[in-house]
Amino acid sequence: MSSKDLEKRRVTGPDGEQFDVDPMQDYFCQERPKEHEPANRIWESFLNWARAESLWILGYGTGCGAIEMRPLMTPRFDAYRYGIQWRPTPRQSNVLVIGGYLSVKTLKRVIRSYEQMQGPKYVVALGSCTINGGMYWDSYNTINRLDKYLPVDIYITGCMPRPESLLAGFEALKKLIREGKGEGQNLYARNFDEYKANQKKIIRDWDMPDYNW
Amino acid sequence: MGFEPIKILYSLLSLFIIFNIGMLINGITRKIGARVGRRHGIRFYQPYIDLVKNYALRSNITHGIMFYLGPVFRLTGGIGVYLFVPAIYGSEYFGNFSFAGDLVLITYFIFFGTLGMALGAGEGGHPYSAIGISRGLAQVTAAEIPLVIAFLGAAIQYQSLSVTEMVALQQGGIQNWTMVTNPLLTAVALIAYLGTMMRSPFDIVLAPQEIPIGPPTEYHSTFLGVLQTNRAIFPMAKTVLFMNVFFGGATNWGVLILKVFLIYMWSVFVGVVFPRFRVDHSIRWFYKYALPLGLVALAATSLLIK
Amino acid sequence: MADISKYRDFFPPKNPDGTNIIDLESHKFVKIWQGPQHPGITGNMSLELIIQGDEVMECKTHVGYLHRGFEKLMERRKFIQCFPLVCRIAVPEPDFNEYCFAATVEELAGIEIPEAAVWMRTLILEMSRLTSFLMHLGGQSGAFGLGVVAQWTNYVRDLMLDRFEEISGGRIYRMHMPPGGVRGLTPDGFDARMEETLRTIEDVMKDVDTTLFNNAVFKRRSVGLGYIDPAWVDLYGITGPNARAAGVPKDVRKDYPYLKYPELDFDVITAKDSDIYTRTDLRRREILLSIDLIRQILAKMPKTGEYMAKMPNVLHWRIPKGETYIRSECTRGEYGFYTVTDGSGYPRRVNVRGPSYTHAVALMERMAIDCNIADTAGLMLSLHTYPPEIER
Amino acid sequence: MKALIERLEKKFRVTDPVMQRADETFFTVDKADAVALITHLREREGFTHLSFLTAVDWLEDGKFQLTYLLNNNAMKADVGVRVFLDRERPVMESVHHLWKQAATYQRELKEMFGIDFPGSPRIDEPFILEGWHDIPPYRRDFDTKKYSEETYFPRPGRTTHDPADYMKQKLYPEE
Repeated sequence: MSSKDLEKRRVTGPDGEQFDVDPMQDYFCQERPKEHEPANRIWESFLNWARAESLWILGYGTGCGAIEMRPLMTPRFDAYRYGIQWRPTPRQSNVLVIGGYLSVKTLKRVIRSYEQMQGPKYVVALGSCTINGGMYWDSYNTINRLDKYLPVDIYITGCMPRPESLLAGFEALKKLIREGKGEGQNLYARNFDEYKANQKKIIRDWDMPDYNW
Repeated sequence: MGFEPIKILYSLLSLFIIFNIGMLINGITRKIGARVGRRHGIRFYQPYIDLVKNYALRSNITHGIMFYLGPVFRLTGGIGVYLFVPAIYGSEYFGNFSFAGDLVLITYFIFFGTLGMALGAGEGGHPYSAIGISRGLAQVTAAEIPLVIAFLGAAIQYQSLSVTEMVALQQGGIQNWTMVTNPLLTAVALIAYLGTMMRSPFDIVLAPQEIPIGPPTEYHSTFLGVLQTNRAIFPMAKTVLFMNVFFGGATNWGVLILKVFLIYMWSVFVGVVFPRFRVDHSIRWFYKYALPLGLVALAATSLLIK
Repeated sequence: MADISKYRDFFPPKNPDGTNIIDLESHKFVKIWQGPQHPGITGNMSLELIIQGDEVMECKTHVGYLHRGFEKLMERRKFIQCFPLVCRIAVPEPDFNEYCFAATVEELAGIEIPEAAVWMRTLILEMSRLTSFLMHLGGQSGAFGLGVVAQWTNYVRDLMLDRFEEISGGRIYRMHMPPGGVRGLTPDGFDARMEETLRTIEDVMKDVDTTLFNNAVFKRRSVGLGYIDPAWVDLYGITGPNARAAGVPKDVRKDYPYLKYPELDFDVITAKDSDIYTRTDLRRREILLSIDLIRQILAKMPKTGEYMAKMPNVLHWRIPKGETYIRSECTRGEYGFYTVTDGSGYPRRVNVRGPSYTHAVALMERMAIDCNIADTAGLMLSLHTYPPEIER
Repeated sequence: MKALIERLEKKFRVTDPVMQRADETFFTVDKADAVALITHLREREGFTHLSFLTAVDWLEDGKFQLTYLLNNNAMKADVGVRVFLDRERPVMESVHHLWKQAATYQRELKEMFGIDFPGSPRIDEPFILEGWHDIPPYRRDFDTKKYSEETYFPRPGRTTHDPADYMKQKLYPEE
């Protein structure tokens, strides 16, 4: 989508009638994210158990790390055993796996995907490039620190991390969720302005609403 | 036709039992699929966790009234089919609301959910949903014709529109089952069964690669939970119906589970080794093979009863 | 392929050059984006499709989601420091990058690498090709909904990755071919384990043959779809299996023999009527050829010996001014590095010629037109493109 | 190969040919003759395959070098055609009518080097970058390290070194 598509325009309908279209108002909702309070303790810990045991990963291979996601899901490592499954649409997934370096162009899509996911949602960042830029620390097109733009729950180091370490990383994520510490979504809502400012600093052609769920 | 109010409670109990059977069979099915691919696969109780997880999500967004009602319609279709099929033949308690003309009502309910989903997915506003649901309607319609032909044939054979009566006429051993007395009709029914089960090769509606992932693209959290509940009930209800009409019904829960499992496996085993048809392919396939075969079976049935 | 446009009425109207005239405001078309977050796309790229009904009227490829600026980064790294960087250009088969980079640098610097290293490089390249094809075959069948083949081929691919790990210690990025030679030869008992792996792959390929290539549904979907005209081969810069399936025998291994390929016994695999089925089948034959080549290499290669040439101090290593282009046959076609040096310790410019560049952009934009939207994923995969090498 | 160069030299302003390998020759041609020469190579000499088209920035000389690598599959030979452009006003004739994929290469060059190819399809659309506002990044005077440090947040605690200096310190401290 280019920014041209989002400008206000006058359209002639099939029946010849003319009407105005403002895509920013019609197609998107411009509300800020809300913080969601956890339910009472015992009930919440049961729900957290269910959330931990059923991690639905968004099938978005953002970088090199995506290459190890296939062995992870196939016979040798088979993450399905641990309740880790794969969903094709952001609406239905809870875990966003960032597979390594993010170019600015991808970061924009990643933010949109992340905001469309329904909470509680978690971000798992693979590889050194998400931590400090890794191999591409001096590249003009890849970000250096993911946690400036999105709330990261777990980092998995390596270039690239092996499927074994991915499994270990997911186990660590499960532990966090069971302890009720997987509150990245609330963190995002709380520090929304700061995250947005960072995102807008590097995404120059910002042609979407601030929060597009 | 006598009716006891206590039957309502028993029907709900029976619905609960079939829901659990459906959940477990879903889990086991995916495990079988994984084993064909040499994996361990999910835990067999994983569908339950997924269901709890989906109901436990904290935020959900809506795109309007019909978006809410889509999954509800879908679930109504599933429950509707089940409630009017006699689950256990001869059981005072688990005969559900089977009545004299129930086959007609059930045929309507099978299609009902898809139509409801069309409204909901359309309201979702995602182009993928719209594309998916138009494919879904086209394909279900194509599969519906042999399905109805198969039911019509059974109705002609048993001179009845009541599923309970059909089961009654099939009692007394395997030689009385429609499967044996009218194999051609059963073949048509099984082909149509494949078409309505949303499994390969007829699963393009929900295909993740071709279009992710069809009608439920925008559905999440509670909405998805309702759809998942329906995914457990609806196929089971259909399978129970097929079991009653073509495979002699069941007189207790054990037999029911066994028969349902075996009939269900037919679609599973076809599913794991076939790629999926494009929707125009599958419609052609149904019209080219299933429909003529259905007409032949219908003619054979009418000769049979003379 | 049947010409669909014959049977359709004359909507949308066409420009004189045959392209469709599309007016989005007329409400007769839908514009959808397939990707970057889409399971039917190879990696991280996107197709902007304008569809009418179920047919694609216009397709634009969007790349750049994986751009890291390698060619810029290499300009500020010394030659030896570029070596760990280059393998990351194309993730599923990093070794072709390493080979091409090392070969250009060695040619410009005038370094001869030892015999054993040449054999070792041939072995690694061939193993890499096999690994990549296995993954591709799984993806291709997955795009048509047969996920089980993807499971099997990924399993044997993992076995191949184990063999890589034995050689180099690396699973995905092997980094085994620095300029000047290789980092080591095969370990003890490697041949036997490799042979066992190859046998497993052959067994799996028999299963794949039954389930995929003799499958009526797969044939129905793929035969006649995505036809490549032999006349397009030069016009669109098509190389590799895509060109060979159209009957054009282009194979760098035979045409411009490099490494030890002249000493190996093989024929260029070609086919006729390059549709998706033919291309997939050709890749199956390539897998079998690769297995055969690995056996030949293991039989002929020396197991001991010098494997690293005498190198200058890499810190002060300057390469005289010059330019060269070296190509190799990767799984997707002609893969080449064009390296320019200016006499300093850094490369002046390194340009990567990836086959996906032409296949995924110009060719895909042409082929997607009039194709059913359900087939775009299969079509995209059948061209075997890897986005990271398009944008580097 | 030699015969080919001699034939070309008669017709076009071809200078400093370099025989890199027996099957690979690079030579420079005057900018005005370039497209005519490339068309000639494609139509008459059988160099029908465009392997790639790229540019090299010679910042010191104020020049951009375009390299067209053409391949003749019957003869099994490559020629690299070098064309030098003025770095201040880099404009070149387009070859998209000869090869479909040339338009893509030219789009990339426009974006990454700022070399214009008037008439090439979709030449002004961004290809790889999105919302880029600095000078084209593949030019030599663009400092990627500086840009990265200013734009993306370097992680405190990570000391970043210039790779070359660091290697010298660690591996060859005495030199």
